[in-house]
Amino acid sequence: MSRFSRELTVAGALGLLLLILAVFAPNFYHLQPFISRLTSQMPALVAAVGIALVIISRQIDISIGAQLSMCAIIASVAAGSGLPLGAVILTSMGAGVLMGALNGVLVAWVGLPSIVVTLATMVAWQETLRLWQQGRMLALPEGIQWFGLSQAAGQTAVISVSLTIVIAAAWAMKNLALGRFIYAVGSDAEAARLAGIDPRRTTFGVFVLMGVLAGLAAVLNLVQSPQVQPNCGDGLELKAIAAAVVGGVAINGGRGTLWGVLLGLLLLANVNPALTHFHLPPYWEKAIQGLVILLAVLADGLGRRKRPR
Amino acid sequence: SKSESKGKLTIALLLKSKGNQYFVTCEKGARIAAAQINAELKVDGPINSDPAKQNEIVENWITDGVDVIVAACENKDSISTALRKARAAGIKVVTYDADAQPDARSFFVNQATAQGIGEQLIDTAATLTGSEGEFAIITGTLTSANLNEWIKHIKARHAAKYPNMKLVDIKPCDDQKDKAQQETTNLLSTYPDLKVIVSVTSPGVPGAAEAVKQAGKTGKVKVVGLGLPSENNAYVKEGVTQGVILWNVENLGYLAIMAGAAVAKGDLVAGATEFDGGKLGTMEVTGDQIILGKPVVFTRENIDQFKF
Amino acid sequence: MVLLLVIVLEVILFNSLGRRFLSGGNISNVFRHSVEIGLLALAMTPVILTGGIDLSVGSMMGLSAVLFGMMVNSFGVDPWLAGLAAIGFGALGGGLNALLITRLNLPPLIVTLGTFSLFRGLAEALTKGAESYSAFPKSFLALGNSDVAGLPAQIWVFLMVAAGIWLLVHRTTFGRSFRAIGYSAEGACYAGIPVARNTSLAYIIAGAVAGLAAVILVARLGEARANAGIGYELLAVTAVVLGGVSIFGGSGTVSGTLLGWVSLAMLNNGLTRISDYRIMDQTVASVARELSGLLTGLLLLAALAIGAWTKNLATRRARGQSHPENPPRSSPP
Amino acid sequence: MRALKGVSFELQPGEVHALLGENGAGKSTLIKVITGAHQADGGSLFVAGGEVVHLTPSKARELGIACIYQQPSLFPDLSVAENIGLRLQKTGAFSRVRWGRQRSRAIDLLQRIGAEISPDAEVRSLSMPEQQLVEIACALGSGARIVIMDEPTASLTQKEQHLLFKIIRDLRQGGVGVIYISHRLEEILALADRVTVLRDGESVGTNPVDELTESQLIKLMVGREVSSIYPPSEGEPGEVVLSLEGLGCSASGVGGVTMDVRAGEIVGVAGLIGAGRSELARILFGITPADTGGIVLNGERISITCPREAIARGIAYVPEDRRRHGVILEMPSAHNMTMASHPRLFPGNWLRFNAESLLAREFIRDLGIKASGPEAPGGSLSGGNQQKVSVARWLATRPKLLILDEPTQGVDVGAKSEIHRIIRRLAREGLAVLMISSDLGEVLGMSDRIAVMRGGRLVEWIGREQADAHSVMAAALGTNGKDAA
Ligand SMILES: Nc1ncnc2c1ncn2[C@@H]1O[C@H](COP(=O)(O)OP(=O)(O)OP(=O)(O)O)[C@@H](O)[C@H]1O
Ligand SMILES: Nc1ncnc2c1ncn2[C@@H]1O[C@H](COP(=O)(O)OP(=O)(O)OP(=O)(O)O)[C@@H](O)[C@H]1O
Ligand SMILES: [Mg+2]
Ligand SMILES: [Mg+2]
Repeated sequence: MSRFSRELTVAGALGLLLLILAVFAPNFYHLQPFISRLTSQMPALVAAVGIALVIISRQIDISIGAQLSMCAIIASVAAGSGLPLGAVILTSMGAGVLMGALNGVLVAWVGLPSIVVTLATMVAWQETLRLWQQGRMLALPEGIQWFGLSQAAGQTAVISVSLTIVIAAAWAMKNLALGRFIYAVGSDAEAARLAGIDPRRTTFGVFVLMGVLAGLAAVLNLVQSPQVQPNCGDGLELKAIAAAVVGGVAINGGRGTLWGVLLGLLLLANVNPALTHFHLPPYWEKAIQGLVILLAVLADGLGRRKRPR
Repeated sequence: SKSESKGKLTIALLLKSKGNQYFVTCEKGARIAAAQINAELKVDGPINSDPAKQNEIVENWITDGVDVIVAACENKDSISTALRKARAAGIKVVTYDADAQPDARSFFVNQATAQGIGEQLIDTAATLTGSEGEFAIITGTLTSANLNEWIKHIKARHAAKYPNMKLVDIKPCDDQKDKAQQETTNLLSTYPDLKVIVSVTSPGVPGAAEAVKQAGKTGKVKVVGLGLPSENNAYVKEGVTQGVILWNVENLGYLAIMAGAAVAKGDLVAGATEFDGGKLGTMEVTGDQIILGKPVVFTRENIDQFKF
Repeated sequence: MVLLLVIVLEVILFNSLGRRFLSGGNISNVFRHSVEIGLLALAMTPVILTGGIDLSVGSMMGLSAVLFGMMVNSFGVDPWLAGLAAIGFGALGGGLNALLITRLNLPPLIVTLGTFSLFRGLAEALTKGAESYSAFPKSFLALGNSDVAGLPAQIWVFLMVAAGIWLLVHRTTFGRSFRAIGYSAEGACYAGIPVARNTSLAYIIAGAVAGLAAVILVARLGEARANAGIGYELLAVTAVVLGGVSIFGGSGTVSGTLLGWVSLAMLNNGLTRISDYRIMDQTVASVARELSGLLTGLLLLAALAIGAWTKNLATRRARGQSHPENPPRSSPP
Repeated sequence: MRALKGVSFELQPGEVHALLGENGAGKSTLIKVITGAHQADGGSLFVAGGEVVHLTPSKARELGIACIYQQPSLFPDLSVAENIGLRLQKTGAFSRVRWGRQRSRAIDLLQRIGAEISPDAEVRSLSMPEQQLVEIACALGSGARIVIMDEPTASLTQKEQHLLFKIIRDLRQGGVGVIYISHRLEEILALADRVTVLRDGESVGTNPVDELTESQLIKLMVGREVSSIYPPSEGEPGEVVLSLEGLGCSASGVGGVTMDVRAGEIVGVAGLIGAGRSELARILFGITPADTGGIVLNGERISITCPREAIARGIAYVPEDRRRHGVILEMPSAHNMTMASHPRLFPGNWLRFNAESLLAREFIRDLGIKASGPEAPGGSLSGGNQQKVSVARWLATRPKLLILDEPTQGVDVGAKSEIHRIIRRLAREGLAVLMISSDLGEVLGMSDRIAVMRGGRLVEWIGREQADAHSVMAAALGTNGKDAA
């Protein structure tokens, strides 16, 4: 179906990449590194789900990397003070809710442009962290890594939690009225208002949800090693936004699926390992990532041009 | 000079980056020294990777009229431009940790030469692997000047002394531990015969160690690198990381200030062969360099003694 | 105007708290060190007026710097000639953005996010990440480090660019059309304004000025490296938005951008001025620089909130309906 | 900024109540107040005897009010079925979307109104009339007690119109109250039970339709005899300025348009909405590319690819959508007025503020624009004055051919005749005018000749002497025996 052309294109590109890897670099598929690689992408995936919702509702949030760092550090301080795992997770998500709500209030109720609001909050959180932690790597207490399980079980848990979130969010976006509200608001806020949907509440809710997911992503990142660095979320925003857009989420809102986001993230996340496996020099990495983003939107732009308006 | 008229020496300590544990420790040593000689200490450094920031800070100090600038240089050539200006303005300049161009400072407090660091790293790696097999390097960012300098010396020593070792890849981790972990995972699966991973950046060491541990290759793939003992303690004890190499960072900061003060007071002038390094005793001066001493290799046995 | 007040407050505050804030040397430093960001902010102003954004300018600086260094060091090109070429490369990069944005109707945010990565990546690839270029003649380095008629040499270049952009935005039909496009691209098209051409012009200028900023940065640092200008795009956007230019396009002035830039530059410098003060035996030194980012964020939000507060009413009234964050989505045919 | 001053109005169950009034009389605003889209600032609203305060769109829906807005307000990115679903849902945020049921309901509704639209089609791919049909489907499906239709037949063909009328009669049978807005008097006479006339935001009276004739309706609406407000035509037309030879664009369904327009002549273009008149103007102005036929301007065969080129050739186009295309609401009136004449007024691209302000002041004086000054933003003016600014913009280009698209849309009575006088004066001064209008009286009163379009073709020419409401409407509808639709 033409509606899902982008998802199919990305799936095709991902399939091709995986196929080439299978032929020329079968090592890529060794179970343990494969699982580890997948696990390490899960926090970005969860964040990308959140950012996809934000973009579908016709906003943007570039503070998510800083939010993740902040949540991770707050959570590890909480863990360091002896809180049990469950409470640590809740702390992280709670911090995310507060930061998301701040963005949400400023965007939805005060009416400031989201790109500027989140730019400001991004800087604010980053600087707060630097001031607070001075770049110290924080050691986590026992029982946090892999949720206190074995490595295999922990990895399974991280992957299944993340995939559950993708599936649940995809399901909700498709099948719950709330999901359709987000599409409706992103598609035309005034029409949404006339149809009895409150665009401001929806926008606010999306930012809060983004915060929750950032908090969760922080936990999923936290459990993968025994220490946490205060800059652990740096660059996440670009990665997640690129994944969403490459996966077919329209930057003007109203369009896109979380399946596309999943595929987009896997595609972009595998470019780098693939370069390693193809023995390409690392200094081409950024240029190729940029090209992949441009090619993806280029394909979209050309396709749009052919269609009658 | 100015210092006499004011009575109290003002020393400015330039860090490569603020909010970085390594330099936080340096600063600690520097404060001890400043308190000891009753000098006023200003500390500043960039908080992001903007290569122009260090120059800006130095030029601010020039207008402030400090007596001495003690600088760790991120970009050798750029910072030299600013340091030369400082010298022209009558400010004494001493570098530490990473040097500037020789004409931009009077002395360099060297924790170990770039060559020494590079060679120490590959020598340790070679010892661990019997001088053969594949190795890979984790670096900070591709554009970081002094990391590249160290890598250059690793490569030179490798070519000269270890023909049976093979450098398979160099990966940047953007000074993020998590990224180092991911890159190491990729390296491990791309090069199944990899024998050792060398990290020239401190977040890279625990990152690489965690990846090796998760891959179940503890002991089979060795990890060595420049790093802080506190961040690597657990891995060293578990036997994942074999060699963490670092000088005594606190002493480096301490000595840098002592050298700066000595230059300002005229106790340390060109041609000197030794000077009073305070609690470190009399330090030897070789040409225009003051060597802190050999780097420490932190091992399971001694790592608990170092608290930074 | 709010920003003038902010600047006055900054001067008073920093001059009383810090040392020698108002000394000639320091004021000249404030400007010398922020010229590059000021240039990018100037160049970003027309782009934002058209309702777009250019995130690639910082990366373009990196690429231009590398190309410039390469030309001078590896091919022995005269630095002034190479400087012109670097500006040309910048314009070319801006042209690529413009092409994708106007011909294919792609959103500027995503296009320039892609080129943000692409340009920086090319700069790294060209230098293999590691190489840098530092053999520049003294006469060229003087552009970055000497004073001319009592002001830093590069300030004169900056003033010329500022005058040029000011003329462009406020005194030519191009500036008029940037606003029209920013308010309503479709409406501008119906009025016979060459929307694609003029939008392209804004991006090409942005690229060219980024190239110029790279040359000036190299002249100041004496070194060209792939990491030149990292993160400058956000600082430039911040200055522009702080200066009251609407991120949705249409309204804003070059003088606003300049004020936004000055207040940011002073904040940045002033906070380090007070760094040698002690509060209750605790040195503030390690705190000051971190505070600058935090305060920048707060300043931005406060300025915007005040702006939105006073302006929202007016625009709501003018538009009569719909939310300000929901501009008409259709683009010109 | 008062669109409505005092409107008293009541709707009985089982009644079709027509709202009538000139463009800009406040009908749409009234219904937006009734549906909660706008907040009323005075008066009260009773539904089924109970007073309603703080009406919001969702509250209105709960009260059983459904509406077809004049401008379709659909979600362009979503499918037809989903658009209908979202408009009909009365559910909380966490309830399930039943895609199957939603889709079959959409199919059912679309069938009832005879629309051949796939429920899975994306709304952005639909044409204007198709979107109108989707709006109608939304309103019908809601099971509302009050259904409001704001010009629902604006872009419909006869077939759908008849089905719609049948549905409206069914609704009336079922006790639903229908508010029906249309500029087509014959529809109102055929369909409505009572009619309320709005004039400049006030209701001037409610009458049973049986007691009224068409001319009485017009008189009620306008407040005077229609014919008296049009300035007379005078003098002989001059040279042919524009001639079209089989011009068309297949993508937009306009084809084979052949016509001549002479200097000093006003050619009226009549037709139903959707007949392709605006599209023809857009082709002439270079917004839509032509793919067949040719344009000859002042004896020279030309092709026009963009508005800039059209302007350079001396063509001016006052677009129909004033708020989107005619005026940039945020910009000062003076800037709006000079916007299309940059190359002429500002040689070398340098702005000349004195020249600009002089020109703006001249137009403000000549056209009687009520504005606080040349700096007043376009959006701060009343609709009629905005329209004058839009006209001024194009007169400033000193055109040879002026295309007016609904020139008096949303313009109050006084301003309307003022614009008419200006148009006539310009024609007298030798301008060729192509005037597209849906206002029959305007077409009849102003035109020297009338071209009638239907389905994208020019179907008939009517001279000034033969022109009357009947002949033009008949040609527009295609019901005079020649071409039974
Ligand atoms: N958002 C708005 N802001 C300011 N004025 C408005 C707005 N919308 C409409 N108006 C003005 O209010 C008056 C009434 O407009 P309205 O749309 O209700 O007229 P109408 O009777 O529906 O006309 P039409 O027959 O053209 O649909 C007009 O003069 C119009 O210019
Ligand atoms: N957005 C659109 N997408 C597809 N087709 C369209 C669109 N807008 C108009 N059309 C088609 O073009 C034809 C001509 O429309 P146009 O607006 O030119 O009619 P018109 O006679 O000028 O009506 P009006 O009085 O509303 O201006 C319509 O029949 C319609 O089918
Ligand atoms: Mg209306
Ligand atoms: Mg029309």
